[in-house]
Amino acid sequence: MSPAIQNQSSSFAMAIALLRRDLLLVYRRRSDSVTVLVFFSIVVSLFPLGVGADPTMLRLIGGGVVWVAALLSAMLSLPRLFSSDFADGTLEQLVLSPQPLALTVGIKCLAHWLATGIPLALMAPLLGLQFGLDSDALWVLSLGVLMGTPILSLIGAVGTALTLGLRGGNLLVALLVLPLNIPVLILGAGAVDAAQSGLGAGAHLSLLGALLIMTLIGAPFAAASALRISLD
Amino acid sequence: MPKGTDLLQLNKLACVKGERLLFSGLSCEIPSGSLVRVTGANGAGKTSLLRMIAGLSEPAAGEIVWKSQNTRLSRSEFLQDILYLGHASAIKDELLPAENLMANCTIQGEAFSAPEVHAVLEELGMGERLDVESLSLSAGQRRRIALARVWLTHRPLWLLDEPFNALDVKSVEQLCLQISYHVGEGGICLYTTHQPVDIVSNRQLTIPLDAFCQPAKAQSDPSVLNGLIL
Amino acid sequence: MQVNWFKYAAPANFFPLAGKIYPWFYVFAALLAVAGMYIGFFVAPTDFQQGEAYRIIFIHVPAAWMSMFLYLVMAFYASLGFIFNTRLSSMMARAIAPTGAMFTFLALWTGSMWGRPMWGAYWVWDARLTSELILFFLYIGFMALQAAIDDPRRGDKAGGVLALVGAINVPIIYFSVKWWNTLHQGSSINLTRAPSMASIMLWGMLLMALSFWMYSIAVILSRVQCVIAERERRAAWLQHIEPHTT
Amino acid sequence: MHWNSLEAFFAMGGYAFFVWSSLGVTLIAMVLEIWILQSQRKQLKLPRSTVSQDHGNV
Repeated sequence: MSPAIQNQSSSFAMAIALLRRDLLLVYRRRSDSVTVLVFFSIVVSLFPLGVGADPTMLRLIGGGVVWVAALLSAMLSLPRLFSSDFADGTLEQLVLSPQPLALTVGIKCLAHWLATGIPLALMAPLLGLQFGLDSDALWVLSLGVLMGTPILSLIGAVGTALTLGLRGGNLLVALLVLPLNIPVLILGAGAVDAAQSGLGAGAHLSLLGALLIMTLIGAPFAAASALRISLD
Repeated sequence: MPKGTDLLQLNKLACVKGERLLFSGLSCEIPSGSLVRVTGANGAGKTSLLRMIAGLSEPAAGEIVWKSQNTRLSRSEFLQDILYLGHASAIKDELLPAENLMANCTIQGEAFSAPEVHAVLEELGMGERLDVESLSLSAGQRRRIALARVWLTHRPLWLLDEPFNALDVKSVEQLCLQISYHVGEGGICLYTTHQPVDIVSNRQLTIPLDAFCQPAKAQSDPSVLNGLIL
Repeated sequence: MQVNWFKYAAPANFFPLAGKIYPWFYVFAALLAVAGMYIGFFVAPTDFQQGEAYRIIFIHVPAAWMSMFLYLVMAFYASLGFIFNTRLSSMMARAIAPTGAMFTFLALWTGSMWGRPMWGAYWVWDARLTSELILFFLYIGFMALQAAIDDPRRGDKAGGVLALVGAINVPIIYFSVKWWNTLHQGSSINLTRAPSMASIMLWGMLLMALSFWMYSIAVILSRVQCVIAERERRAAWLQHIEPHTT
Repeated sequence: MHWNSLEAFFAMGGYAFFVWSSLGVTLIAMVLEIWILQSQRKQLKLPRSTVSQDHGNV
């Protein structure tokens, strides 16, 4: 057996190495994740300043406000997905990795979700308290954000892959991706609303789950072909 | 080390960038053990050709055959046989040199143990810089981290895009020796460079891209223009 | 006489064909529009409930139909061009986008003009109007992406991916907005129960829809000629300045 | 003929502004689009008339 085969790292090892490197990078660039969370809390606390502090009204708009802020924060952190790799040439090596590109994109989105999605989901209930949401509404809010942010990362991956290297790219990504994230916003905010009005958020969260599965199946392939197009 | 039967065939390759027809009708056979230099003016498509062979960009026409299989069909097998180094050295600023190298190799499908990696880095004169984040390394040092894979890999086909950039004289020598060793063992190396280098090899080839780029012919024969660009 | 239709797939052959037939579609559009407007404004009776204001549906509904229809046709051409690498279909997608965006804008404008007399508000967060607004953003996104990419080949393929992803999302967006609308609004304002559809009104709307369709075909064929000519000019011009080094 | 007089037709049952503005905007949008297209064609020196296309092949 020629030595070339002996050093062959299995597909699993490739995936783990990529995930490990990305999480190591997230750890080394901790300040980026903190800025996303700070942005999230600033945007949320702007609303009471804007619309007034009447508690009943705040309770009504609480879920929607936190969700819109979560959407914008996820949008803010999208460039970290591919743009830094594109700039320093790592993305080319990623595309030349023997493992399927859709899997590579999926792992990048997983790393991005771990770095931004989970912190947003943990932070959301804290900010929900500012709006006087009761405990089960906060629970549904956090669960919704936890399930919604992977969808934002996956659709964001398609957006950033399409606009790699373009001038004014970040603004363009928001223009491309926000309309596609509207169902996530409606279902997420609707879940909190339903939990508050006692209807129970089961329907909304299960639909959000269905949307997550659908996006998990489709988006990596779309992002992979978008990457190939951009690097052509 | 690479087997003696590997053969790289380029059949009537054509490359279009935006609306410009860079080259067309590029055909040649590269048997194992050959050292191929791609020459041409700036913008003649040297980098495009290497990227096209690696599979990063799609040829406007023609095909690339490796071990008698079209590389676009047997993509993952082909990718396990090539080592592509582009202009950018794919180094993450926040990672240590060894971390960068280990991650890049494993992601490319070739895992190496830490001692092997450290040994190669020391050999390339990076010994005392191992615990420093790549951010504070010079361009030449970063280039050496990227090139360290050349000493580690067992892969037969190398595609090196201007590997000698930003390297000092000693590193250039080391790289030339390593390439001639690789080619001597039956490997194939396609490379581009702007500085004169002497790499010892018994089968030297050059691909002069300017010869395959005839704007007049493309212009007079609209079908070429139509088929490829419009 | 067996016509080889595929020869029209090449832009150079399609160019003269488009040039020959697009003026005729302007004529058809004008004739149908006259017939449709005549029925809509002179033959159709006054609606007992909304008075004369309902006549706006003879513009609003055909425009809304066209905006959605053109998006699907654009997505079809864009993904065709992306999958089979046929440049002419990507050029058609480029030509369709502006007309589709215009019809979406018209649907939104006439929708709000109709909303004001009927519900007292220029903008009503009705499910269909909101989905129309989102469709407008999708059109703008498609055109912005293609404008931002200089290399036409990459622009075509990127547009293909975006249009495909967008087309898959349009039903999802529509149903989530519809669900969102019934939850918040309740059924007090219900646009779905259109005014009692006397058959004469239906005819008016169908004629106007056909007229808009003819108009779209004419504009799109004319614009695709511009796209082909512009690309051909750049290609031909660029070849002349090849770097003659050796 | 549904309308008994010209004024009634233009008054459109009191909704003149809404009906005629939406009609007007539609007309303006279409004319504008055609005008932009024709200026593009002029700039690209494409034939405007319906006379047969003897445009030289590429």
